[in-house]
Amino acid sequence: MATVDDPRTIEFDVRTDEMLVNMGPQHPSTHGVLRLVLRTDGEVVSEITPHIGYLHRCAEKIGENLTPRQWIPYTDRMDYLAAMNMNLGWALTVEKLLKYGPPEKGRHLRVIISELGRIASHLVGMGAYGLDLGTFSPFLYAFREREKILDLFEEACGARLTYSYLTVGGATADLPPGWLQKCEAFLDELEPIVDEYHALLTTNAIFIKRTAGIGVMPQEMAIDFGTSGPVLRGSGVDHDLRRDGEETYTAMYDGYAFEVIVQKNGHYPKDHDYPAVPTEAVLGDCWHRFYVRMLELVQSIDLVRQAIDRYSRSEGSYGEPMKLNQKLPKGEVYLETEAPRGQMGFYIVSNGEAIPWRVRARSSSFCNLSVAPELCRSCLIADVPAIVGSLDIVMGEIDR
Amino acid sequence: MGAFFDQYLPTWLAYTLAGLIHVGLIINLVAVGALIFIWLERKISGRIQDRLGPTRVGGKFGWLQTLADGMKLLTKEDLMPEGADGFLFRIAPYVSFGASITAFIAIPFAGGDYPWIAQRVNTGVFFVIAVLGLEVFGVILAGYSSASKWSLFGAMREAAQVVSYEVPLGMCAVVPVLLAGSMDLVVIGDQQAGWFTNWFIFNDPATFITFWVYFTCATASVNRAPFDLAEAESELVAGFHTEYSGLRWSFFFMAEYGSMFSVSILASILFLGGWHGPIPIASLLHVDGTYFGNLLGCLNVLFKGTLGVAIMMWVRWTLPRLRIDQVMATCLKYCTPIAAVMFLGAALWQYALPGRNFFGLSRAPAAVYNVSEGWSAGANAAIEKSAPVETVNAESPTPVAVVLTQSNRGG
Amino acid sequence: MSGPSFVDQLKQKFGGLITGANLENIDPWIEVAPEGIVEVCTYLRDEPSLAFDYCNSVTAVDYLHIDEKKAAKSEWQPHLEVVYHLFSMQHKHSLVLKVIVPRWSGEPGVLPEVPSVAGVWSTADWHERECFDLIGVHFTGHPNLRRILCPEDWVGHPLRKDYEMPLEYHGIRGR
Amino acid sequence: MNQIYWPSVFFLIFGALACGFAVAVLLTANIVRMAFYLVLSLAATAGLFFLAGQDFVGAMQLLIYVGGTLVLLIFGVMLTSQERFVSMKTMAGDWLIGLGAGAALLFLLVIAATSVPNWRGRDAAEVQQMQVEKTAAPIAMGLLGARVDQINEPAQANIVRSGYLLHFEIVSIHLLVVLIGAAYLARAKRKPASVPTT
Repeated sequence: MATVDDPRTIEFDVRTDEMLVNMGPQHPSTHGVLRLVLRTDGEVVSEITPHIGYLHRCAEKIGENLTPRQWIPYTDRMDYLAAMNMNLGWALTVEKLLKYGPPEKGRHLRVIISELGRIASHLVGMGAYGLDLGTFSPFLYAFREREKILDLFEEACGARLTYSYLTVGGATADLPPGWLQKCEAFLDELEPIVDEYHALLTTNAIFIKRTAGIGVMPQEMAIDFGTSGPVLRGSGVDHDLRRDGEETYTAMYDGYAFEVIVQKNGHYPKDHDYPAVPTEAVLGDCWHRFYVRMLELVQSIDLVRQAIDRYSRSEGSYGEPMKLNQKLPKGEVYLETEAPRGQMGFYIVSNGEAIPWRVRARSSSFCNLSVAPELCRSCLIADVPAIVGSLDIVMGEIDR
Repeated sequence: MGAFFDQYLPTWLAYTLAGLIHVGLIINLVAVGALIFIWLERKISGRIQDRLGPTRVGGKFGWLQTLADGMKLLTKEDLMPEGADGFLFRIAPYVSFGASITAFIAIPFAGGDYPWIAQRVNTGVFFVIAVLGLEVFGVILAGYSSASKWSLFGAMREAAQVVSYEVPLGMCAVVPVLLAGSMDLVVIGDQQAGWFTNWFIFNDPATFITFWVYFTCATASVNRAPFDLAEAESELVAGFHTEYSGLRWSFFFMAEYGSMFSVSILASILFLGGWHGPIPIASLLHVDGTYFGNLLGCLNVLFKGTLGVAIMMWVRWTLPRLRIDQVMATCLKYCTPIAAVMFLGAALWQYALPGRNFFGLSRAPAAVYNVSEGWSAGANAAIEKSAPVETVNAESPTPVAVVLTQSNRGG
Repeated sequence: MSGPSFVDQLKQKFGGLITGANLENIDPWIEVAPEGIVEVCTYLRDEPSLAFDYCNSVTAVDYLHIDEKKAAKSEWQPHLEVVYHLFSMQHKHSLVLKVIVPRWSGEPGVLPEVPSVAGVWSTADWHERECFDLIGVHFTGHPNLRRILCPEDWVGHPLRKDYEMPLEYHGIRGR
Repeated sequence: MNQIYWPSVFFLIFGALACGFAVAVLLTANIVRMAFYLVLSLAATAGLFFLAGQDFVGAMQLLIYVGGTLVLLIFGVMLTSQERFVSMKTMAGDWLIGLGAGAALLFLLVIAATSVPNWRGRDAAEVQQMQVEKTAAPIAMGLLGARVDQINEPAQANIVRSGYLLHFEIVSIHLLVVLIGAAYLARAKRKPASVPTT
């Protein structure tokens, strides 16, 4: 239990009354069209109620009229900052239904692409979080590196944001020659830059003052509200689908050496000399969620390196995509994968035709956001963007 | 200036002409200053963020970028929100801009016998600090009258912050006044003549720390860098000037850069020897009192002011923003106590080692001490009249302490 | 996914409330009677050997054939299924629960009733609001049951098979 | 006098400004405008002080009064946060009482003012040679107890040579008491905010 005695208990105050303030939907720090109604008493926010649905396109209804491969572009638009991981989730769900495993080379290709997508998504998360706390420069440094990843993706599949590259059965095309060397060069270049990000934000005294001990989420609340990904691991829950997930998903990662980034009895896995955890930081606060994302970034660099040399050593086909109008077997399947923002679940019900009967996408940011009202109770107005920013939500994924 | 014109023109025309020239110079200084600083901010932020900043507008380094911005702002429509209080909404930017400009009346740009100053106010430091406190007035009116909750928040935050940071700012500004023995900025600047060792910042460790506390409080009182709560775009959309657009908005912008410039010039005069360069070129070339000497001095002051502004910009583009209660805490728990202790330290140091400079290592130049202060004649007269005592010489502690001790004994 | 052992354990504990199970499917599920869902869920969460403390998702599927030909051939009657996906953090195993309810309770237009499990897992609060909003299942006992994705005054439940897009909404042409 | 005597022109301007805005404070209904006019009228009096060559008192006036009124404005804004432009109408009866009291005070003021010996004003020449001490030092020294400006007068019985630090302290303590009283009046018993530390 995080016993933080809150310095802000107010015994004596000038008589002011409640004010309802609208933060959003057009607000610079709500990561897209999210509307938070703040009930404030002076600077102290007594309660926030999120209103979502501004970006709702009812992708699930469209899923009932398209074959699985035709629905891949819709999964791109859910978490548009990590589109490849969404494609992967949907592709694996359909493959689980078809009981079809992609060839070994296809699996390693998928690990390379999804981990690169995780790096790109965490870079955006870090930059946007710097913006929420008022410093502009980290955002530009993050996007400078992300541009290089987008160039790599553009070479691989031609698009920069919504790729539809990983599809049911494997990928739409193999990696172009010389791509692996460029990817390796990029990784060697990115490694030292991560330490710059730490110096710029993680160990910055004002950043620590703004995030340590703010929005503390104990483990029980994290599990009870169904949060996942860095938000869950930031509260110390040792759970990562790449290790504890279902067979079809963890098959991709078997044989890879990696440790789940979570604070176990006081310290994080030490495979990179990170800055120490500051004294004010309580497990489960905004600082830890940010710190887990930064460590995962370095972990993904290592994973991509392992995947590259496994991919180059394995031969055979990279996994041709499934035929378009292939009949789906009867039955229903649910599979969750570890997307950068949390566990992205896809649920497909089919009654034997080529078009599924019902499609459902369980979004991680949807559950992560449902914790926000609980965390923002009686914080200051300046803390609301800090807490909502630390949950790293994307509205496309929440509203589907 | 007025007397000079008086020889050729009727007196009333002479003095109005002199006044107009002064006002014209000051307005140009701030306007052109703002022009340069906005361009400088874009270039510095560009460099810090690994990009180029403006490069194409009007020539090689995009130096006309701000003019282009100005043109855009001029042509933009001046909106006013529907529920706004018209009169206050329109007048707020001009109150803020006016306050930030009037601070320049009492700021000298070159000292010596013919100081380049619009109006030599005897209590220069006190006047500048008082007027800087007025700038927050325009902000409050803007926040209140634009009828939107967000700007009200921004205005309240700014009011709380600036009003509370005036206290440590005033205390830090008092330390150089104590060293120089007068509040007149020209006198304070003159006391720091000679090598950089005579600058007040190096006078004693207490003043050294006071400079840094002063700079923090100055950054906070002009609402910049980690303390820019009022226009915190990530929380309050754009704070108090959310509803402003076009020319009115640019007045707020100019007011901010104007007061940033005036606060940095004040810092340079109080602590960094104002118009005296690190090496006393003017006195080495024996052009001390002449026009050329003053010109060198003026360049010195402008350079140091721009340096201060550049540092504020550099800090802004690296550090995240503080929360409102942390800003208040830094003011009450850190800046004010440190300023008080440093004030005590400076006073005791001055009492213990009266004639020393540069952390007590070098002797203060004798010339520094015959303070051309009218009152000391009166004080000396008082001393002779009340009780015959040895004359005030360079060795004895500063006149303040002398009279104090004398009058106690005498009274 | 040790399905069979769960079914026996639950049947032995709740008997009548467990109305069926399907173990051949890739993700086997257990069907629970609507009135017993809260009891079963609390037991599943608190029982140390099961410890399903993580609720992945609560969703619903509408089973109705629009054209008569398929309706005649289909082997099931039109009905609604509310699907619960659970997961246990300690034992790392998952389970699927289903609640079968008629498409409309009574005459068409009145939503079927299912007790809400928002009390058991707080995450179910938003999931059930989405189910209510998109498919139209009324969760009794839900703290704040109102639409979450569609606008407050939207008519109809989009993910129902027999749903038609409204002609216009506040002046915006629908069809 | 063919030549305009500028100091008196500015004196009239500042005087008119101060009194004009003071009256405006009475007439306006909107609390924020009232406070704004109050600030302008006090700024005009600061102008008067600068005109009289007393920079220190002028700057003091600017800092304390105009800054102080700023805090009053904030309080005014906070108290009226319910409807933004609360307007305080003065009924007819109040006008009568107000005018009566105002006239009485004005009459008293005029008598006191005219009893000052050199009220008729000094001609330009006499003003020129009056040596106005252009520094704040006499006030500062007076504050510390050494009345430097009364050095030349002979030591008469009624001229008290002590400084006016004591009066200054009394006024500031008084203001402090008023401030605490205002805060106490506006206090609200609020139970400590329920902060979930679970």
